[in-house]
Order: sequence, then C-alpha cells, then structure tokens
Amino acid sequence: MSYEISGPPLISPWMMLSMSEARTDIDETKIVIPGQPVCDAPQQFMRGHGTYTRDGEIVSSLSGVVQQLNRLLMVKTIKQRYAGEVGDVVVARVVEVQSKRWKCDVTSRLHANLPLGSVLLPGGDFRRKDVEDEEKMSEFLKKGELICAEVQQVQHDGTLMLHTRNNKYGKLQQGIMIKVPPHLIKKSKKHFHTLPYGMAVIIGCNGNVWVTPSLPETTVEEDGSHITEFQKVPQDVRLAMIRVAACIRLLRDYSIAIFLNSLTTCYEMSQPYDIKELSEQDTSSRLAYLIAARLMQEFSSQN
Amino acid sequence: MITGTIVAPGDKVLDRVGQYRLGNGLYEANKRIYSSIAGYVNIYTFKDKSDNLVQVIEVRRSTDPRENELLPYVGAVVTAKVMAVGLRFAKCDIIAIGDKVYKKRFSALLPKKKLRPLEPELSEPFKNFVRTNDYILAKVCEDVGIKDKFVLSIAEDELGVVLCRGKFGEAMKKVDWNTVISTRTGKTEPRKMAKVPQNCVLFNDDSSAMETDA
Amino acid sequence: MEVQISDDEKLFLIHGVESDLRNDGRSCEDFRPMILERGVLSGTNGSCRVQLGQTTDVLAGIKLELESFDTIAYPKPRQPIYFHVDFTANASTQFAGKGGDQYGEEVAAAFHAAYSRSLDFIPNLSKTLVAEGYRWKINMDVSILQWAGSFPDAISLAVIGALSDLEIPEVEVAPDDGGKVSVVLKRPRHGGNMRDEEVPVEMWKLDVTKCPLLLTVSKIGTANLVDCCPEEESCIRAQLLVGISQNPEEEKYDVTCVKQLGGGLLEMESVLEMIELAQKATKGIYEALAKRLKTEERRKPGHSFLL
Amino acid sequence: MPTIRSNLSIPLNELSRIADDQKEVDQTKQRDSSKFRPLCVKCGVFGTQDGSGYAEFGNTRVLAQIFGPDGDGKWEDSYAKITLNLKGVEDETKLAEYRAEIISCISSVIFVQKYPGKVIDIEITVISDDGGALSTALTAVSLALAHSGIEHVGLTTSAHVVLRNDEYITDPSTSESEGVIGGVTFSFVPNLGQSTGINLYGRVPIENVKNLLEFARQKAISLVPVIHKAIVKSVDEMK
Repeated sequence: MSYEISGPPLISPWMMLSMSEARTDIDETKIVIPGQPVCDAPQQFMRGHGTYTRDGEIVSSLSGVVQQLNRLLMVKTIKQRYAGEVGDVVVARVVEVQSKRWKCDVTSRLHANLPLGSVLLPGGDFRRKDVEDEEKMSEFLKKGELICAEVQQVQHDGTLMLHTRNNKYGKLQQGIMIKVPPHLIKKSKKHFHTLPYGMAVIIGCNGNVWVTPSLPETTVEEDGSHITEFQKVPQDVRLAMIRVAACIRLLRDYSIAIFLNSLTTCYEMSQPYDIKELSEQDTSSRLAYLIAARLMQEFSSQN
Repeated sequence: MITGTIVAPGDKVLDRVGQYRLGNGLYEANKRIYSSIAGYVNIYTFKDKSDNLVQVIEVRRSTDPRENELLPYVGAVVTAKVMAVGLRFAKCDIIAIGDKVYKKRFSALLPKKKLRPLEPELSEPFKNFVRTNDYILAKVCEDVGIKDKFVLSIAEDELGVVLCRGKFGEAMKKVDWNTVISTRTGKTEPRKMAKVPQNCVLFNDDSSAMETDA
Repeated sequence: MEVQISDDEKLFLIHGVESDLRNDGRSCEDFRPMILERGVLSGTNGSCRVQLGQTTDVLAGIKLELESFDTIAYPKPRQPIYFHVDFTANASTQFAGKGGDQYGEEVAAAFHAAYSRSLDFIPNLSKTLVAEGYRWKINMDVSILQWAGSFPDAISLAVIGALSDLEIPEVEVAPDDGGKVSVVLKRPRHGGNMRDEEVPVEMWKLDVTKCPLLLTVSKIGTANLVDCCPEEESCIRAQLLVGISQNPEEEKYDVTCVKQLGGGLLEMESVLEMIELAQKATKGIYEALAKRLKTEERRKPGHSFLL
Repeated sequence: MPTIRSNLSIPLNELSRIADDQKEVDQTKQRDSSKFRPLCVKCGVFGTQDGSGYAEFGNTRVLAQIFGPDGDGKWEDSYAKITLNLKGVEDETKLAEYRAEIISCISSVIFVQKYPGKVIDIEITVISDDGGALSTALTAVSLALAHSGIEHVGLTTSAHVVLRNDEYITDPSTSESEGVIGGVTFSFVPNLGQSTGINLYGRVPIENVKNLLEFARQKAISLVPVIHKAIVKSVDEMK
C-alpha cells in the first residue's frame, strides 16, 4: 500500500550517470550539430550519409557522431529508428492481415512484410500454398499478435522482408514486452537467452525485448493451430519475469547497453531490493551507478 | 417454452441448453438461455448433414424475414446503386431492402463472376452488364474471400439493372432483357436488365422523375 | 489511447492481476511513483504539475476573475470553481483537432459533480463571496500533456495542488453611489517612499486538506485495482470513478461522486468493494499529499521541464 | 381509443394534458416516499420501423430513438460504434455528464461484437425536466432498444433516489429534492442482476452509500413489470 508523492528529481536520471566517469567511450570533439563543418580538408574525403556540401565545405545535416570509414565521412545519429540488416532477429507485432502477407510493426520507418510463403505452415514445409491457406491466414496470425522472426531481405526502400522458417521463430505466447531504443541493443550473435532463474528473454535487434516463461518451441500441430496452452504461469516464474522486466526498464532509463551480461548483473544486484523500488528514483539511480561501474570494470579487464 | 410465446429482451427462455441448438435472438449467460430481442419464441427442426433431427430454438420479431434482420442478410433481394466499376469488381452501395431504406448506405461488391449464371469467368467486359450510376436489383450472397463487405449477385433473370440513365441524364427505356434505348438520342446500349414482373411499370416516358406505381 | 496487445499478453496480465502481482511489480492497491510540483506556471494565480509514473503528465493552472452576478437569479451561494479539461494533441493522435473536446467535457463534468459541494469541504471558500453581487470566480484549466492511463487521479492531484498554491488578494469593499459597490485591493499602510502600486497586496490561501479526490478503480478479471497503465487499461471490464473527501467535522469520509464508466457490467458486491478500495487509497494519498504540500520548496517555475 | 395519425402516434388519453403549474397544487399532499411519480412508458412511439421509446415520470418526459446498425465508411473496427445526440438539457456540464453516463450504460448492454464496423445512432430529446432526467432517459432508451430489434443483454430499469437527512425518497421532482444530502441514479439489468450505470452525487457519508444503493436497487426492481408489459404490448402491435 505504498503512496509516494515526491518533488521532481534534482537532475534527470541519464544526466546523473553521464556525470560519473562511466561514460568515456565518446570523445567530445567528434559530436557535431547540423550546420557544423565536419572536417577541415574537404577535398580528400567522400561525402557520406548525414552531410551536405555548402560552398566547398562538408557540413553535417544531423546532430550525432562523425564516423570515418577510410575516406568516407558520415554522421551517425544516436537516437535513430531501427534500420534492419539481413539476419537480424526481431520481435514484431502483426498490424494488418493482407491477401498474401502480414504487415508487422518493427518500430522502423516502414512496416515489415511477412509473406505467407515464408511461414512454417502446419503439416510440414512442402505443401503448396493454395487458396485455402489465404482464407485461414487470420487463424495462423491475428491482428495484434506478437511474432519473433528473422530479417530475410532488405528492399530498396528500406522495408524489411521477414521469415519465420525455423522452429525457434514464430508466434509468441504469454509474456511481457518492453520497448527499448534500438541503439541500446548491443550487437551479439545470440538473441535467445534462457536465464538460470527459470525464464527466457528474446532481445530483438529492433528494440523489442520479450520476457517469457519458456522459449517458443513452435511445435506446429497437425490440425494447423499453434498449440495454445493457456495454463497459468507459476508464481515464482512470474516473479522472476517481472523482476527481469523491471531490470530492463531500469537499464533503458539509464541508457545502459542491453545484452546478456548487463541483464544478469542487474538481476543479481537488484535482489536485495523489492521489485517496486526498482522504478523509484533514488534506489534506481544508486543501482544504475553500481551496474555501470561493474560493467566498465569487466569491460576493461577483458581487453 | 412453447412456440409463439411473446418474450421481452432478457427473459429466461431455457434453464439449460438441453437438446436445442441456439438460433439467433438468444444468448447464454451463467448456463441459462436468455432472449436478446423482443419477439416470439420459435422452434423448428431441420435435418443436418448426418441427417439426424436437430431442433433449433430462436426468437423472431415477426414471420416475415425482412422484418427480423436489421442488416442485409444472405439471400435478401436488395436495391443497390453501382458506384464504380473495376476490373474484377463493381463497387455498389446498398440503398434499401424492400421498403426499408437505410440512412447511410452499406458498401458492397458485385464480382464479375456473379454477373451471369453458371459461367465462372466470362470474357465480356463489365460494360455490357452494369455501368456506374445504374440502379440494380441484386441478391446478397456468401463469398469466402471477402469478409467485411457484402457480396451481391445478379446471376438470376429477375435480377439486374432496374433503372439507368444515358450520357445526357435522359431516361433509358428497356428494349429486351439485354439492351436499352435512350429516349433522346435513340442510341442502344447493352445492359443486363432485370425481368421485373409486369404489374409494376418501371417509369413512363415523358416525366423523367422516377415513380414506381407498384 | 489504444495500445495494441495480443490476447496471450492480456491473459498473462489478467492472471498476474488476479494473483495481486502486476507486470511492473506493483500490487493491486499500489500507485506508480508520483511527482507533484507547484508554482510551475508563472502567469497564473496558482499552478501545479503532476507526473504519474514518468508517463501520465498533467498541468493545472488557475486564473482568478472578479465576477459580478445577479443576486436575484442566484440567491444561494454557488461553488466558485469552474473546470475546463483539454487534451493536447501530443497526448495522443486521437486528440488532434476536435477529437479530445467531447472527452474533455465529460471529464470536466465529472469534476463539477465531485466538487459540487466544495463550499462544505473548503471552510474558507465562502470568503470568495466578496460583497453583495461580487465574487471571486476560480477558473481551473487542466491540460493533459501525456496520456498513459488513470488520468482522473492525476488531474485530481493537480487540482488540489493548484488550489493549495492559489493566492487570493484581500479586498476592501467601499459603497459607491447608485447602490453600486467599488472593490479595492487592501494594501497594508506603508510609510516611506514606496509608491502605492509596489506595496505587496495581502493574500490569503484556501485550506485544501479536505478536498475531494477522484480515483478510478478498475475491474480486471476478479480483481479490483487502482492506477492502471495503458496495457492494463486495454483488458479492463468496467471502471468506477469514485470521488471521496474527508468529512470536515469528524474523522469520517464522504463519497461525493460515483460514476460507472467503460461500458461494463458490475455485480453489487464488487461495486461496494471498489468503493471500499477507493476509500483506503484516498486515505493513503491524503497523508502523502499533506506531507508533500508541507515540504514544497520555492523553485523558479518551469524547472521540471528542463530535466 | 382515438389515435391521431400524426407522426406522434400516442393514444390521446395517454397524453394526459395536465398543465405543469397545476401539477404543483396536488403536490402538497405528501407523496409516499417509496412510490414513483405517476409514470407512463410507451415502447415504439412513431410508426416507423426504427426503435423508439417514450418515458414520462411525473413532469419529466424523455423521447428516445435508435437508428439501427447502419453502414459508415470510416468505422472499420470489429465492434459497433455508438453515437449519441442528446438534446433538451440546458446546463452545459449536465449535458456532458449525462452523455458520458448514457453511452457507458448502452455500450455495456448492446452486443457490440455482433455488428462489426457498423454505427448505431441514438437521439434523445428531453422534452421537460422536473428532476430525474437521467433515469427517465435511460428507461426511454431501454424501451427504444427493445423496439429496435438490436440484440442486447436485456431490458434495463433505472431509478433515481435521494437521501434527505436519513430518509430515502424515490423519484423526487426538483421541488422535492431541495436541500438533499445526496442522491443516485442507478440503472440495472434485472435478469443478470448486474448494474450498468451508477451516477451518485452530493455528499453521502460512506456508511450510507451501501443502503442507498440497495434502496435504489429495490426501486429499480419494482419498475421491471411496468417496462416488461410495455415491451410485450409493443410486440403485439407489431403483428
């Protein structure tokens, strides 16, 4: 029965962390704002994304970090909509059922397409896609349902073509979904992590993190419907899931990169606190500071 | 509950489902069957696929089906106006069922394969059957592909165009079941006209105002 | 605001709520952390900003108006607080243009109903009746900056915060010719060279400890809960808006307004349970609010927008 | 019964024309506090096929009309949209309050999933308001709903009761509800025993809320036979 009305925090969460020395990976000189010249000798460099030429000088058209790729100069913004690459694992929500495909929201500039052809249909993979399948499309995947898929192809205008032709992809059952800015997701090969605390996490590259009791082994039944078991999630698994969800939200608020290691350290460090306290101002800032310090220490000890 | 008893919405019709199958006008709440509209209880039996007798119970507002259904139902004969003609579909607006006119119209589709009986895909263009702004008499039918819109069909003889206007808005007179003639220019145009029974004359020549004195 | 979540997520959420453990770790009777800050808008007589769980964001401002009214038409003293709620387009796309007006009117009407007896809760409110035919009119404007669930609770906190921040100038009433009355600001007698205008006017404040608090209690599955986030709001069966205030005389509580919204059916006992839950929640919030209003520091307006 | 074939086809004797002020005269004999004011309800007022209902409690008269599920280009969701046009309420905030209350009551009663993508228009005209306008409107709408043939959970009855220094009064007119501690409009589906709308106002101590609601519920139940008879009569006339 906690009611806690407090005044506004003295300084905002992410400011608190940047004041500490944990933030050393970006050196100040490289940050540019629109209209600021990017380099001093414009002739040797080629002009890349996010820049334009104004009377002979390369000037930045975005606010972000200058990146140099041997002779190519480009400005990469920090907060950006998700631009997919082939092979990315994404967690997407079906927005619309169209004649031969599903339109899914992957929080990128355009909705992604999931063609009927690249979905595991009941009765194995070799059946010809006939008209009857088109009618029963909304039975496989309804509007608003969550799926986990892999980017098969990026079209010229940036729309992504997804596919779920693998047992670990497909419709997601019970669980919690947390939206995170995509730039916080650290590039890693493994996206499906079964944590030792009795639950699993799918970290989508597009910034959707899915916490679930068990990884979606989509065993497709003969009669075509995904096995939908509606039994209640046991209480201890639910507690673990909610604690991990709270940890992810904490990492997001303090813009700490999200990957397996940061999740597990945050989970262990949050043990002494109640889940409710993780979203409160003072405990979360103290915790975030400790986590950042621990991660920096591990990072420097590795290389 | 014997048939014919009058029921107000919310009245208990049955204590439990028993051997009846629920028709429309009824709903089930905590294991009891209540009526959801005001009307008469009606029990009828029909043979289903494995030909055993099935008793269906329903609540009907009146014997005439048109009175029961608020929305165009499958099998209803409706008057509609053709709004646009596409390649495979003609977009129409359902105006009325019998004499019940809808304030805002329902959008419906008239697929090309439903223009003439028994020929699935026919080569003739839409033009020979229906054109935009024609008023047609059509039957609502079931089509698996389209779920949200109504699907119309003018496959039978007594369905088809009822009233159409020429290029200058002049009335067109019916010559025979598939041609009409313009009362001003005398040009003939192909149309699939509805064979309307004789007692209701479509319209008289002089006044262009449309009154059906059925 | 329509948040799309799938049936499986809803099922998970409903099971959680029924076992008193919500998706963000709260129990059914817990509120999200609330941030209340007064004196946010400098151009108003009283203002307050409330943030509920870093998502719902509400801004309330009061403008005072000296209103002359016809004493024959309104012999009895009327409550002087007039509410106006508007939903800014950035709260959610559906409120762009005229979308939010109808909804805003309905929320304002609910607050009018809850505050209809405010002359009894706020003891010195009758002091706003300045003279025969003149009274202070309190125009309360609330704008919803961010929409993320349970905004009536945030509005009622903002309203009480703004009322506690409100300063009403003292006035002197001098009879004028023709039965008219001239109302003059009362300035304390100041020697010295200060010109009359700079002398600070005496102000008085309302005692808002007994103001009604409007809470939404929602029913999901078989559990009643307060302060729902958008995901929970998409699985709500029925909602009850309950306005409760403290009885000025004894330590009792009065229900000033109950409204069933959200288009759902409710059993009789669950209605009483929900009112019971609302009363418990109000008691807790009153204490937290009283503690908060006492520790209010002076800070320049608009600071919290700089964060 | 001589009925005038106007668009308002209420039989003459039901429209008992008593001038309003003359009504005040026999108000003085103290009305039993548990009785409703003289009421007249009619299901299916106009000749047209669409659902219409009329309810009159004492001098409060409300007319409701429902235009059945109609096509509407812009609305594609999987349930029906309900639009309400409330006329005749002068006070601006009362109008907004009543509109929210009525829409919430109706959408909890109609099976909106059965008319996907359709719009149901409701027109309510408060002809004269002498207290209890909201509960009269809800009764009129419930009758109109029964007459319109739209599928819904069942007839709803609603009652307006007030609490005046620990004495409960049923269905007070504006003159009777002077100096009242508080009151509630309670609307209720008798066959499921669940409430569809509650609108409590005033300042009711928390322990009285329970028996105020209970009293209102009893009064709403006592209205059920009247409404039921009106609906059954309208089905007869339909034949």
